[in-house]
Amino acid sequence: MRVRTWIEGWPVVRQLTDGDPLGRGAAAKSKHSAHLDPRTASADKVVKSVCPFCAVGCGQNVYVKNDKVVHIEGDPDSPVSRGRLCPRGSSTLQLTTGSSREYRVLYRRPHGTDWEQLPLDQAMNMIADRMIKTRREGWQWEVDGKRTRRTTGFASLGGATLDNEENYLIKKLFTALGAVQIENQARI
Amino acid sequence: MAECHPVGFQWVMEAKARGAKVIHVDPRFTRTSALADIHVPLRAGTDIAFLGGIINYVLTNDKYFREYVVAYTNAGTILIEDYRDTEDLDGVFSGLDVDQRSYDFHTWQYEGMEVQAASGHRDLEYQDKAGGGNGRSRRSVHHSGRGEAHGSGGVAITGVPQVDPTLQHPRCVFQVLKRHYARYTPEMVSDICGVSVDTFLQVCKLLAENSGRERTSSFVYSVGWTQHTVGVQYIRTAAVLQQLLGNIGRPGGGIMALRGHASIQGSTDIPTLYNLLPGYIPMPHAHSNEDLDSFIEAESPKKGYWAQMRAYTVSLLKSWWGPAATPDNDFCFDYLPRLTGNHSTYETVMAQLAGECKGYFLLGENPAVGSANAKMQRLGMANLEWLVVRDFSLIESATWWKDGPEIESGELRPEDIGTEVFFLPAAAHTEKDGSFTNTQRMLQWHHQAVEPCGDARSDLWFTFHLGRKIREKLAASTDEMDRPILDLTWDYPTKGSLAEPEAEAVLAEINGWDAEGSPLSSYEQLKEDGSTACGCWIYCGVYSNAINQAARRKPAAQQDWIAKEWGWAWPANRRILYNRASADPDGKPWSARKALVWWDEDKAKWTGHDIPDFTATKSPHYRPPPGATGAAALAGVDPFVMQADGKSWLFVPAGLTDGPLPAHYEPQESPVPNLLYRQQRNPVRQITAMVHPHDRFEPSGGEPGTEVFPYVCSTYRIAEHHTAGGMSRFSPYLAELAPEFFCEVSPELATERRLEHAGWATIITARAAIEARVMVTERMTPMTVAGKRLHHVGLPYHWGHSGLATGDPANELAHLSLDPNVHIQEVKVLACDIQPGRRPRGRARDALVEEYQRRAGITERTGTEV
Amino acid sequence: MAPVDITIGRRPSLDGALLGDTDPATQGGYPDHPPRMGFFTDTSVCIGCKACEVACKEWNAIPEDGLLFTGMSMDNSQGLGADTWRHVAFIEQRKPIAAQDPGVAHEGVDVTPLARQGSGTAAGQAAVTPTTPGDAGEFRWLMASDVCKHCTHAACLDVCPTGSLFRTEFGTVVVQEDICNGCGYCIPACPYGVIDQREGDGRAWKCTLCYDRLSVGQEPACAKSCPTNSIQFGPLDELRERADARLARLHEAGVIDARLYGRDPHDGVGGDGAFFLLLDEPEVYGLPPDPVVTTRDLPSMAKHVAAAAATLIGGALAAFAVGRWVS
Amino acid sequence: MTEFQQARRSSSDVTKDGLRGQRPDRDALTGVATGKRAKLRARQRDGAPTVPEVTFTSYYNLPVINSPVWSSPDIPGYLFLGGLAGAASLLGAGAQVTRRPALGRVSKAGAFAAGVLSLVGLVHDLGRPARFLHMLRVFKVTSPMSVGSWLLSGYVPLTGIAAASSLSGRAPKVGAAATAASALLGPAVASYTAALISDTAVPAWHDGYPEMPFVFVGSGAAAAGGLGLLAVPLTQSGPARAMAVFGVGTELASFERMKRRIGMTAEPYSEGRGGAYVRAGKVLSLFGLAGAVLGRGNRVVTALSGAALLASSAATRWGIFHAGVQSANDPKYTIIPQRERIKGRR
Repeated sequence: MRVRTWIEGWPVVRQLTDGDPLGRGAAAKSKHSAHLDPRTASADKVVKSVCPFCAVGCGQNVYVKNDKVVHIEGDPDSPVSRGRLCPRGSSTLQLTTGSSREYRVLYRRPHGTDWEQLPLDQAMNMIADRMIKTRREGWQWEVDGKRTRRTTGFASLGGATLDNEENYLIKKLFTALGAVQIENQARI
Repeated sequence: MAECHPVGFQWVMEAKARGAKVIHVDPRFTRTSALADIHVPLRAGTDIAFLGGIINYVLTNDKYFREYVVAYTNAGTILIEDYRDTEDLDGVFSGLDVDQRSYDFHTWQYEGMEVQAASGHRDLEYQDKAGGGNGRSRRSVHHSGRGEAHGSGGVAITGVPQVDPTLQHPRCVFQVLKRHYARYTPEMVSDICGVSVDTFLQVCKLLAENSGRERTSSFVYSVGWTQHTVGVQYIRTAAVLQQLLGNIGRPGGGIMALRGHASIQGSTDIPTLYNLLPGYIPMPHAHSNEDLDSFIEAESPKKGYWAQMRAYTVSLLKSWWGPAATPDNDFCFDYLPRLTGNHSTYETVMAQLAGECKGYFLLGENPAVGSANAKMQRLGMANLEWLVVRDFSLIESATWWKDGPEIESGELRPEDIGTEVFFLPAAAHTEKDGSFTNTQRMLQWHHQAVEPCGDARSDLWFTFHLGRKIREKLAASTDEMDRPILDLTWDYPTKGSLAEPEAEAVLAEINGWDAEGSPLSSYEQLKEDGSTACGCWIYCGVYSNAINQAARRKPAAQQDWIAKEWGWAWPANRRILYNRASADPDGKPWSARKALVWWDEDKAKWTGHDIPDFTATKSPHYRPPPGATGAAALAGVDPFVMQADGKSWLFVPAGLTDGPLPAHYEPQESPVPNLLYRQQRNPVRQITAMVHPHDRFEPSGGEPGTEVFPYVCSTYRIAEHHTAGGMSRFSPYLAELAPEFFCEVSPELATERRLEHAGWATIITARAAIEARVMVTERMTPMTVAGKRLHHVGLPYHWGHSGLATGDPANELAHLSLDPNVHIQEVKVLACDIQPGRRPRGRARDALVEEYQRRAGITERTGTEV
Repeated sequence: MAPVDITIGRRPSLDGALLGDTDPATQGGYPDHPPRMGFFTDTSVCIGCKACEVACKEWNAIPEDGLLFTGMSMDNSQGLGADTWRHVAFIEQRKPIAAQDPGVAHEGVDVTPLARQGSGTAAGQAAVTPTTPGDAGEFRWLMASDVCKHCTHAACLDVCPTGSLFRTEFGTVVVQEDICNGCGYCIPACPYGVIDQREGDGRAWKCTLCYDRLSVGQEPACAKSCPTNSIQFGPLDELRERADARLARLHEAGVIDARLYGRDPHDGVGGDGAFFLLLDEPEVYGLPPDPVVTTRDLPSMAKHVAAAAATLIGGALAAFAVGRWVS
Repeated sequence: MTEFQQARRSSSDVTKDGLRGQRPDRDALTGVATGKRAKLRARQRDGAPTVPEVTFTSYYNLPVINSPVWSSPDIPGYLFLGGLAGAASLLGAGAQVTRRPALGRVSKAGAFAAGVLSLVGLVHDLGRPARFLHMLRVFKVTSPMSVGSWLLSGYVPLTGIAAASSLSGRAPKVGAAATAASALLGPAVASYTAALISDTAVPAWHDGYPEMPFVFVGSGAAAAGGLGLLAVPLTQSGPARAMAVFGVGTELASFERMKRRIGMTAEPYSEGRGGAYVRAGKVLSLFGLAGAVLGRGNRVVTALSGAALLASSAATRWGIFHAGVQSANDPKYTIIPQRERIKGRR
């Protein structure tokens, strides 16, 4: 039975039986080609998204399979982009899943010459401690006799690549801590 | 646009397919030029002269849209007698205080009225209104600039303006404008900009022909206009022109900013900016005993939608401090830290160098490559106690202590750098929920697709949990200093194994709710009494009916071209701002082929394709009763509802730090003298705070030493990369498309300096020397400026020492002379020299720069003149 | 075992197997097949953004193709190959498009000695990004996205000894990665220089016209990304009609240089499944001006081989005939 | 304003009822809609579009076609050994018929060894050698390599049987049948490789396709004759000597004819590495020919001339191989002949 299947499947035989005597088409089709499964079709779900590069705001469809992003391409429904993406937008899969991404917290101690690893929670605690300390050191109740109620001990830069919700929390938290030097790319 | 916003450019092509003519004005011939009908290469830094020339053409040839100008602009408004124009004072306006490098705008007022600064600047008048204050505090307010506050308009006027509808009064804005631009003749434009008179007139004709009642033209700009010491005035010049041509608020009109980051608009609306609170409410300045009432009194106008500023501010304070914010404690207004001048990112660098600022967060930003004078950025970071970098990859701003240019040169050793560096991997947009606000003010929600891997977390997670930890650590504190953080509402629901905060809960807070906790649907519902909370008043409505409006995705094919049901645009989902102006004063479309919104007499309301940016039931014939305030104070013919007079402003009586009308000034560094005025540069450009040994300026405009830096260089982007490269140089598919830093020069310049195509060149300014591969191309064209040959050196700025595609950052060359309104650096024009071959290594690199400084006779005073 | 069916009626005609206008899918043994699909790349609206290059690589997971600054205008990928299936060419020329005002002025410099063969000068030998000589003040920047042509008569497919290259039901030509043994024959056979061997992998690779996507009714990744619709995907018949109309419109508008390339079903390869609207001679873009499928000459080659074999036999017979005298 | 321009003025309206006339054309017309230069172009629009004549140009002087990835010595060796084997099979069969056992042994063993080695070369050159058997997946008449693979898969075992029988003296009937069969296939083996390289877009190879099989069989005959002269005693090497003379003559004549006919695409056969090999092959073959003819009575001279002929055949194949690569790498060999062809059709 197997031999027969094998022989019938042999493209040379198929050349004779399948109407492709020159062996350039149907007869030469391989198993792989017969069972192509594009990941846009086989994805478990398609998640609606927005391109993270520039501010045009092109729509993206994010294809997910087995809890992994397997492909990202333009969302044809978008009135902004009509499914199209530029080279940067087209590289979003590589941006989000590529090998250049770091997934570990890295720490460089003062005067250190290389990175060390640090557990995330420990890093968060260390950062919180430093913020409290620096904030206090740079605290100014008054400047030139006028109430300022602020700290100039720490600053932040960034936000143009972040979500509105993230910017909101950053501004809210840092302002409540008395920081004024909160800036982002919009100024640059 | 085809370079940096290719997908947006499809609409330019669409317009072209319908017969639009595309004019591209840019020093270099780009991908956009390749498809434009006319490419006009002009000298970098001369756009005001070019646009001013068109204004002059429009005025002298009566090409303006008279009905529009008379009805909707302040053209007829009469100015006080004290006003002196650049015509009278050879390049400066009245009110210039040379010692303080600032203008007093009291002489720029309307006759018989008191005009207050636009929202960002009203504090300047605090002394006048709330009493007290001294010169010093006033200066600090002034220097803070805060031009972003114009993002939502806003101005305060009291009294009734005197208007001459015939536009004949010698002191009316129209006549002042005419006189101001009279000297911007085609010949003068040609001399300054290096554009032939023919080409210039062709542009004038095309633009004028394609504007008016039946036709509209649109302007598109990017940072090519903003990154100048007169950046705000560049855009102002375009605004003046578009008002004259009747191209604002109408379909096919407008001035479009193409912004470079996914949510850079959002990060201005909900600002991670020092001088703003959400919704363009200004951050308060330090004054004696200032309370909420005097803040509102000083900042808020009485007419237009900004009149409700108290409601917006109180609602914001309620959303931040919740129950702790009560009428008795001024809704915790005192919890807001106070400004004492300019605290912009470049001042922060100076504060780092001075040892005042010791901690620094970099949240998806790469200043070691992307900010002006990148070396100063790195030296600032090297003087910190701690630095937190959150990004996808190990960008230059995370690794400068290890392999940065100063390490390479031996100027710094890692062992000597005390900065403690935390690198925290960030989550991608596919790994978190949230909204981006695009360049059209439209919020679009992106849904989380997967959980982030490893230690990668969203910035929402980072900020929330950081705040949570700080609050825990300070929980026992009774220190008054800690009240704001302990009283803060900080109890967002979280989800999943990572305890990710619910982004939609944050969006709901931004949107706001009433006393019962129900989502609000419009900022008109906001109250002054503390019964409503709203995190950003202009975003109010994005969560109306508890529905995430930003997540709406009705396919484009199932709705009209306005696509109102895709995402949500502020304010109130209006897609074209001030669209009342698309109809004539009677409420009828100016033209049957330019109908956007119009007054429906039968239904007695405004209707149309877009959501009217106007009170829906206010008839065109409505006239405000005396003493009316707020929106009711605007008439049915006042389309510019955020303005206190409902008019668009050809002349800006208050709100800009550097003049009521745009005037051409040469850049901070220019080989060319100002041909229009004796005043070489913007007299109030922001410079003094930045004088530093690593930030020397070059001589300009024929001063001795100018010839040492004979070329103009300009930094820009190309299609293959994204900004400072953190999101593109680490991707192989993008890196291979533009693998190395290169400079673009004309064949003429290559011959003059013996530059070899595909070889190396060294570019030198008073700050730095960098090397680049050479692209000799006819796309770079020499120009004749003031009778002399002038060459540009084109510098895409994407590269740094990390990633797959590497090269020197062009921003090493830049200085820190800033626009006084918004503190943006002038990286679009610098004067430089270029020499064949690679740059020296190690200490010799600095020696080369010092040699140039010596030859040009540069001191700490050079270039700092008013 | 079922009887082997070699019914003549199911066989496609052998006429047109090697040349001429024909329906390749029928030739390939698909009696009922969808319409032939292809690309029409209209270079007159290409903005050279390279979205197609990146989208193609993302979808097909193609390796990076080298980090080299070439000096060839904005082209750093140089051409099609195993790791570049869409390639955007950039050509700077002293030629007008039509009435465009390019604004450049290089009156003082004669570029002819700088660029000896015009745009054909190797970038490394040129003193300027190679420019086609012409009038001072004229300038245009051509950009064009090149791709596999999916020829009606595809030499790569004809010469492939393993059947790795095959004709799909859409009339496209695809390499099957599970079959290719890297013999390399297809590579010099292609008259366009499209297919190539991947280093470290050994197999030959090229554009599949996203066969996998087509099979579920999706358009190819490059066409989907293209911001300005320069890359158009669809049934070839429709594309040809559209291209003809477009050409007429451009000619009417004074773009006299516009021409279609690969559109003609009677050309040397029987017409391309992926054809182009160009604004200059094909070779300016790196395309052969008159490509011919090499197997067009195969019958003649076979005859010559047979004659030579016969000659050899004759020679051998003669050798033995005279052999007894010459030893 | 020209009529055309008027027609091109924006026709898209935003009316109260919505957009109207928004797509007069599918795509934008680029570079046509301005005023200043429209007249200049309008003149050129009269009459049918004309395309100006061009001189040779290319895309940055990059090759149009991709160069063969075949490597040396695998593929030139394969060409050489295939020719040697095919012609040697004929000598072997002739030797069998004319009872020249020494010539038979050498030729049959030579054919087998060359056949096997040529297969080794072919397989070694594959990007995925483990997939050699895929060659027999289909039988494609349009692919000389497919036909050749099937041919070699029949031919090489036959030469093996013939050689084994001849060397061992066993199973003479089977050996004779195998000898006859391999002699029938031999000429095809010696000549198909010409079609193999000619059936490409490589200008120097493709353009030479009519003469290439003759060059190849000539070269093969010279090599097989050379092998006989090298390894067979004088008494039995007569046919080999004649074969060598025939081979050299055929090869040189065909080669000359080819070069003269194809014109500029023949340049690589005289230039660079390819040219050097071809010249070496020519010198060696003339040397071999002289030795074969003049050194008839001398075993040493005969052997030397045999070796020279073998070397000349190899050198010629190496030369043809490299010349092909050279012609592929220079765009002018692709573009200029095609341009000429277009001109000829006008």
